[in-house]
Amino acid sequence: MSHPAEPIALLFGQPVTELPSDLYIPPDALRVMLERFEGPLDLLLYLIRKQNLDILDIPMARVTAQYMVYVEAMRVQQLELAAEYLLMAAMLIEIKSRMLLPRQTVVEGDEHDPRAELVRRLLEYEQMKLAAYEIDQLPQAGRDFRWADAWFDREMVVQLPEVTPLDLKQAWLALLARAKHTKHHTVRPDELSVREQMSAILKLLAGGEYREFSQLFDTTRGVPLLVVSFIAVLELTKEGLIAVSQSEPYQPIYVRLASAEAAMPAAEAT
Amino acid sequence: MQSSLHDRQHIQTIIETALLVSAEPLNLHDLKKLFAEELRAELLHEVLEAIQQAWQGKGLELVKLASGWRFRARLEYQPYLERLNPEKPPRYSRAVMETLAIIAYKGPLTRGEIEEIRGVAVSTQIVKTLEERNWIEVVGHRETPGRPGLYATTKAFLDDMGLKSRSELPPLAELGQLIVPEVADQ
Amino acid sequence: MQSSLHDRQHIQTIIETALLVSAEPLNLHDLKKLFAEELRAELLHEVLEAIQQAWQGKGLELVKLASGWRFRARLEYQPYLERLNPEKPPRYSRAVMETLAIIAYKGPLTRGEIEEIRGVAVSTQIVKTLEERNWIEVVGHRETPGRPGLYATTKAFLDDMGLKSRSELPPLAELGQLIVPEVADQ
Repeated sequence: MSHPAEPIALLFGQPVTELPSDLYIPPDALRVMLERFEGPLDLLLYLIRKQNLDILDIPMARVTAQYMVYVEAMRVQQLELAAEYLLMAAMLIEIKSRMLLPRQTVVEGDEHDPRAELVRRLLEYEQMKLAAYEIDQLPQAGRDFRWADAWFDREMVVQLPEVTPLDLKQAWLALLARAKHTKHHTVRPDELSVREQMSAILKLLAGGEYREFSQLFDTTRGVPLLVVSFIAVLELTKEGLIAVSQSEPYQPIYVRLASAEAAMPAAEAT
Repeated sequence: MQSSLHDRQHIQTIIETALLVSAEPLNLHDLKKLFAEELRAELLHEVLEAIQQAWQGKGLELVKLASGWRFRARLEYQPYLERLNPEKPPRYSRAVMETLAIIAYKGPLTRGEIEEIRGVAVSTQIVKTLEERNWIEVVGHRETPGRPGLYATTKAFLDDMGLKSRSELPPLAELGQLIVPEVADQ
Repeated sequence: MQSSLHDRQHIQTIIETALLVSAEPLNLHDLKKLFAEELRAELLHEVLEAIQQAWQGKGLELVKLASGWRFRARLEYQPYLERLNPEKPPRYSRAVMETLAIIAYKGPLTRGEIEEIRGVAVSTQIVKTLEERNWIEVVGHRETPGRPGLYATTKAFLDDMGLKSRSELPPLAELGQLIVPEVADQ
């Protein structure tokens, strides 16, 4: 622990500076340290780096020896995690023992070099470790910036049901089907305009005052409408909705709501 | 002077940004928290007013609600925004549709007459729904006991249907040839 | 000409408003839905560019992401905005970030394959954390015993990182020159 603070490991913004420098380390420090590693590859990478070793020429003996010390500490503390480290240790020992044996047959083609495999894995892991660091450096939504989030008040607009003329027809058909009053309610198209005109005339007379008969007719919109309006007046009279009066022949004809007859005297009384 | 104007602009941008990214309305207390230095409430009010001015004629407006200030889409842009995630348009009940159809084809007529055709009572709610939509109105009264109102469809109804007159409603003349199903479908 | 310019301004305001209120990035298809009439993609691009221009020097910027366009607060305003909500989202552990990186660069791949690269088990908690953030998802299954799920990163992950596609991820260090940085820079 003699070195001044100098980060040795990538721990995302938290440089690790207090790592043991050699094998002679109290087990407690080991435990703390091992928690910082993400597994055997990570630890192995650290050891290789720490000893300034050529990653492509790992001296298995030294690394394995050190490694076993760590593994022993792990085994005492956390058995489950130790399994992965033990596996790695076994692999390192296998590599070491192979290298101790004299090489008899030179390269039997496909016999793979366990060292090469380990190096490949270490390199791949290191690559991903660096990539994870790089990704963590990217500006991240929520952490480093906020999305726009203005308000759109849906409730401000009450959505009204949409109705088409066809819906009306459907409703009418359903009605008829249910009531089986087909004949009674058959309506001819021309009758429609009469009833529309009846509504218009009733509205015109809504004030209760007398209107001159001629005022009920819009002469600018053609003969058919005049005829329809006239039929509407007759229909309204028949239904007792309007009162038509004429004091003398050839005098103006006056029309008003039938209800106004009842209402007028009362209105005048007040 | 120069620097104070610059500061003012900076404060305004910070407040505008906070209001645009905040999911909740922000009150003066919240807005003050944005700055390390203490800001006068007066200055905040001026800045908020300046932001409101700056957003004149844009799609959002800065509104003051009970719980604070917040940007929201102006009413006139809602129809466009609705299209992004259209909610299923609500539908009128069969009772409402039948009542409307009866008034459209047979009006003016009284509620009692509508009930006669439908064979069931017409609730006040149904009439109110259609009146509030401004699709039906009372155009007179029948001179019978109680002087019931005579309902007819309005001009607004025709406009909403895209019709020039009631005579453009789908003709029912061919009804005679239709095979009317025993049961009202669905 | 006059009226077409006016229309253009109107289109721009509508799109800007939609982008400011949308909780998700909007792509061209979404933006087209805002309008009853058919808009040319070319016009939309011009308008989006005009909006970007208009927000120069303001607190928000319009960015193009994997799943579309979205307004975000410029990074330099984060210190102010953080004062409003001091609870920072947690920084993910190295285990989470390494798993994420492996899925981002090597995905789709199974949990077993991730563990092989990391040399250590990938806990369910790690996978759950990333799934809940909606950064990774199962996109298929490897046809091996147990049919393990194949994980890949989502568009939302790229969006949250401000990226348009996976090809914009930081380039991987080249294996040959893999020299561990002396100092974790920053």
